[in-house]
Amino acid sequence: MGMLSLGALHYWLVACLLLIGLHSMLAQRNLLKKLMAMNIMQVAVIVFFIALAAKTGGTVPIDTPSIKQVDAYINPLPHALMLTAIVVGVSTTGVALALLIRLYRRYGTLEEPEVLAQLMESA
Amino acid sequence: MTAHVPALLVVLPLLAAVLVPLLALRSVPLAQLIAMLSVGGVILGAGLALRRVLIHGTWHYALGGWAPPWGIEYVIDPLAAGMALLISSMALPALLYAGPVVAAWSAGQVGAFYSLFLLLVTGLLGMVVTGDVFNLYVFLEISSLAAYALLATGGIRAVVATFRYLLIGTIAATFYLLGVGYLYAITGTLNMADLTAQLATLHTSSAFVVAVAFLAIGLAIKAALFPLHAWLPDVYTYAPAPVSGFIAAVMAKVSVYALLRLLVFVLRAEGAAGQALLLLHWAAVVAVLAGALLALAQQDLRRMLAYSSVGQMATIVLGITLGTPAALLGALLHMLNHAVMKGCLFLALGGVQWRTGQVQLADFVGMGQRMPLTMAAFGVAAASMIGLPPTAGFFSKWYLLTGALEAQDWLAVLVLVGSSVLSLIYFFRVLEVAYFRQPGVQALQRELPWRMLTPMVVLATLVVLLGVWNQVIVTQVLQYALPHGVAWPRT
Amino acid sequence: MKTPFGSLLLDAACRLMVPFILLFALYVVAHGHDSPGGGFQGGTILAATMILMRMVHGQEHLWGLHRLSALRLACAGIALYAGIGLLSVLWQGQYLDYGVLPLPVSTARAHALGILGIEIGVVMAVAGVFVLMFDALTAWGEDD
Amino acid sequence: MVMTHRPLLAILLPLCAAGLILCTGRRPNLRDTWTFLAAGGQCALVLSLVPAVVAGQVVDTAYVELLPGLALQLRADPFGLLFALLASGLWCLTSLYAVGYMRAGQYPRQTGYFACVAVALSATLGVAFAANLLTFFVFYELLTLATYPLVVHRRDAEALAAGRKYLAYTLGAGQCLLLALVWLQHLVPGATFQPGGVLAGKAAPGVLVALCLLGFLGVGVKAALMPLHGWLPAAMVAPTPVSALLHAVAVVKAGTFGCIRLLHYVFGLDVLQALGADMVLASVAGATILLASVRALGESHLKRRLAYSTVSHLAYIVLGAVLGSPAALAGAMFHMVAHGCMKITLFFCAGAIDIQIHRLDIATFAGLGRQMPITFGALTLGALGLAGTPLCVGFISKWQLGLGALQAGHAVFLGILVLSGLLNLAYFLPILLTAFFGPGGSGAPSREARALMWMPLALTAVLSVVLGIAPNAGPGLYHLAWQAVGQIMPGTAPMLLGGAP
Repeated sequence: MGMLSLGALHYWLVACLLLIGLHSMLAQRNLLKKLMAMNIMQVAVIVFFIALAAKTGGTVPIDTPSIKQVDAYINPLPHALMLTAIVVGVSTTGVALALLIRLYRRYGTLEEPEVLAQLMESA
Repeated sequence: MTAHVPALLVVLPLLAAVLVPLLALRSVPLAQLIAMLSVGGVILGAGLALRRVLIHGTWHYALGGWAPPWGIEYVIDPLAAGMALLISSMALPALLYAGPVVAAWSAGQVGAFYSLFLLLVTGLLGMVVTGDVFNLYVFLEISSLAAYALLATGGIRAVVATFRYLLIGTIAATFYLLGVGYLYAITGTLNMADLTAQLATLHTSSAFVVAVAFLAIGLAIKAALFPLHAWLPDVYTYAPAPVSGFIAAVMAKVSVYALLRLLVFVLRAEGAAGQALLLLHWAAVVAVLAGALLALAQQDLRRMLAYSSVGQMATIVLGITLGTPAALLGALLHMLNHAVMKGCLFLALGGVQWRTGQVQLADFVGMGQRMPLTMAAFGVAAASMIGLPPTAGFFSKWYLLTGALEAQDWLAVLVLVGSSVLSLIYFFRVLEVAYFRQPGVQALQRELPWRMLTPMVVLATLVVLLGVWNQVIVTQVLQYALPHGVAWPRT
Repeated sequence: MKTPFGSLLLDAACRLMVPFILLFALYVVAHGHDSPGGGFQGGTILAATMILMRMVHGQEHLWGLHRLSALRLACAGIALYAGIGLLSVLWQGQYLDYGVLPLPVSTARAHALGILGIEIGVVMAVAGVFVLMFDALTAWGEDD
Repeated sequence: MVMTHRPLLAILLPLCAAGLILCTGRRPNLRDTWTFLAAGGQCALVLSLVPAVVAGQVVDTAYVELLPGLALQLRADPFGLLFALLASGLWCLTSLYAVGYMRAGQYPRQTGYFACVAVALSATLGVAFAANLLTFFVFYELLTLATYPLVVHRRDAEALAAGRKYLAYTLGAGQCLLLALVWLQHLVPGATFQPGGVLAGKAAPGVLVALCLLGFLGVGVKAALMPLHGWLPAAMVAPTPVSALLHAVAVVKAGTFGCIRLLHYVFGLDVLQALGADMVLASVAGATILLASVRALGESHLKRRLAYSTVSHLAYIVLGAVLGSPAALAGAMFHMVAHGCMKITLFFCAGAIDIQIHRLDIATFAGLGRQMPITFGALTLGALGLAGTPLCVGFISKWQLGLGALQAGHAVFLGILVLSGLLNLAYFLPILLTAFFGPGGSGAPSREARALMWMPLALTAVLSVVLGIAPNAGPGLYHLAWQAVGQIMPGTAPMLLGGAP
């Protein structure tokens, strides 16, 4: 039962982060907080991939001449993938912030109920 | 030059997307021309790829010279080439259509609009062409981001809808990424062909179920399958006309293509993938009826079309999950037909809203006289959605029904017929109001500019041509796009 | 930024730190091949310095990187990235296989130089995009 | 095997005419000549096919292959030709009548009207000459779409409501027929209409029952069988020439034609008898005959009464087809022609009356008979013919139907036929009595309809009498009916009525 033992702590961390992100994205009323929750969810995935790459006793995958054998380094591929995921996260947050600023400038608030109320009035 | 078509399919629109904003500052028509030329080039490339693939079989193109499973590999088979052709040929009319709509904008905004549009096309083409599961995620995000930005150009209500779509879309992408992560954890590879080879190891591990679950849910959200479709109606309703015309026609279909590619072509519908298909089957059965019923209840025509899209997406998924060859043929043919039909409908409706600002059913009185050509295109596309014989919709419904009968799935048969009867009602409502109800004042004719009319008319005639020549399409192309040696559903 | 945070202390600190940050950004890009670094990180640091200058000195101190040239920078970066890829196609390599480029060095070195060219493209793109994003988000009241 | 494209020409001619009509909207005289030319041309083309078909040659040509193994295929077999002759012949007369009616009534949008009628007739010919269920379905749907604008011609709320009801019934049934069609193609790939049916032993009884239900639901709506007849009385809101041609000849006859096609050319009677479905259908038809006649009694509006009379007479045809004896089948086929001629006369008279006194309530016809002798004379001939009095064409078909009922051993249906004959008289005689012997209007000048209107109705009245005396007059429709029956039930000598020529 690897999952329950403390050794799989990081998988628990991923699950918690994911759930926190999902829950508060749905439960929060402020749009900006929803956005932050989205970022938490993205971080959860990044931690998941990095946890995959870990090897016990592996060192940072930087080419040091003294270490020759491969399994001394941890698996660099997930790290590269997560670089892209971080960039994607940043650009999504960028677009979302641009949307929120237009909303804020138009409605003066970021609370979803108020925004929707003003929306219904103008409809 | 033609040896590098797979890569060029993606790079050409990318380069155009980079060039267009700079050109637009200098002269907008030139920028529009470049955009259309690049999409035209992609159509040519996709056509060449399709022809070559039909003759020589699947085309593997290792990017950067790195052989798989290390490097990213572009794999083009008849299905991928057909989808690429569909995406690019639906982008051209939308681009032409966008001309007058963006005429009032500043040069910077026009440049941004066309650049985002081309990025969207790049993302979708990339998703269709790639043979690497993570690369599919990257292109999924590129297309989604471009779509978010494009949809937000539609006014303040569009911004609210787009923000909600952004959140839900990111959830979907994150789920997909988690699925990819689990697959990578089990097999250690991201290449699709390699994944298929290591199917045996996949079965043994329990993580495979979680991986398939995440993949399926993520892509189902993007494909707006019924319980997960909440983002779609607002987004399609408030999007500007050319954007909704293109996105409604193609974007959700690429996610359905990804579902088909992953669950059937890559995971051979074995083990958890087979059960996922079964669950999708029941979701699709419910979704087909739900989409049609919800569409019936709408007064705003764009929202009606949006819910009708949810129903039609579910019909395609139903066709896929039925599993019999005829149903699959029907699903692929319906992907093609629905893209053309729905694109024409949204362009026509967008045109009416652009010209008269009204899209409520009640405002359509006498629209047949006011905008004859637009309503004629709308009428032909509606006839095809209903499934009247000479049009394309009839034949894809025919194959779907045959497939359902072959699978002895009476519920699917009932649902298919029920949804076409419902679509008959909610489409005919519009035609009756537009053509047969006498307008009070004699409506003067205010037709759309030619740049908006030609795409609509071309799509409308294409709907009829696709219907009459569907036999050629099915026997020459779609037949080879089917997955070989995979049988499901495993009840 | 409409209302810069500039005060005497910040100006002095800024004048001291910015050159070193820029140098470090270039170091990160150059050594991206065999040490942590590369296009994204370098571009981010570069953009950070520009945003720092904008925040401290406000709009008039743009280092010549106002919105239009930021757009040009970003587009040029992506064009460079794609261009190097296409170049390798001219010499019968697969797209982005810059090993085949006819450089007077061994293919391994050619690979390193090719990836460096790509990294520079990425730096330009990332820096341009970040500055664009910062300007767009802080452009109060201008057309978006 | 005669390779001829005349069936296709006969279908395409009205389509071209419709195009020309739409183009020459502004010059009514030129526009109407297109209608006459198309009607005449179509009739000539169909007549030219008669010798080949009578000689037993099969005229069969497949065109565009729409689906694997299924193509748009046209075939002129005796039964199809019979229906085609009926439709194109009566279109010639109706186009004459329609021009007079439309101009007398100053109806708006006449161009749209004539174009839709032309398209409807081309669809009707398509239904007649269809060789497989797919072609039949394509033209069947086209017929619905072409007749919808005619039903809502007045564009007012009532017409739109009737149109909505019409489409709901017909297109809904179309979906059922489509499902049956797909299922048939799934069971018997590439099946065309074969006399005697193609489904013998091809599927489990359960599937056959479902297929039967779907198929007859699909065609039953247009054949106005009782539970599905709701749209017909409502469609009477259309101008009278529409009611005359479409709701007495083209649309409803396409329904009954479809019933017989399904019954004898797809399922095959023995399959239905094995399922016991034939008795169900026969009882539905019988019930429709009686109930519709009773409903007709209660209608005060002439056109609605004629509508219910049509519903009951269509059930004659379905009953005859399902009884299964050769005489009943021949009677059913010939009754299509008989009912067509007589009912169109009655509708023409209704139109003439409507133009003259702008009201169609039977109570207001007091003394009108003396002022409109020709119209009411033709009305009398038509009414008596429908009731089945000798020397009218109605008698021959009712005689064969009665004979067939006895041959099939179900005397109860003979009783139903006689009872419905009485009911026919019950709802037609009051009209004639009030018209001829009612008070008032004796001294008033004759208000006969215009020449263009009373001439066609007189012609159809005379035609129904001539056919009554010599059923084989002209293209020999009676002989065609028996030839078709001969194909379905081999070995039955044509039972001529006492050797009449």
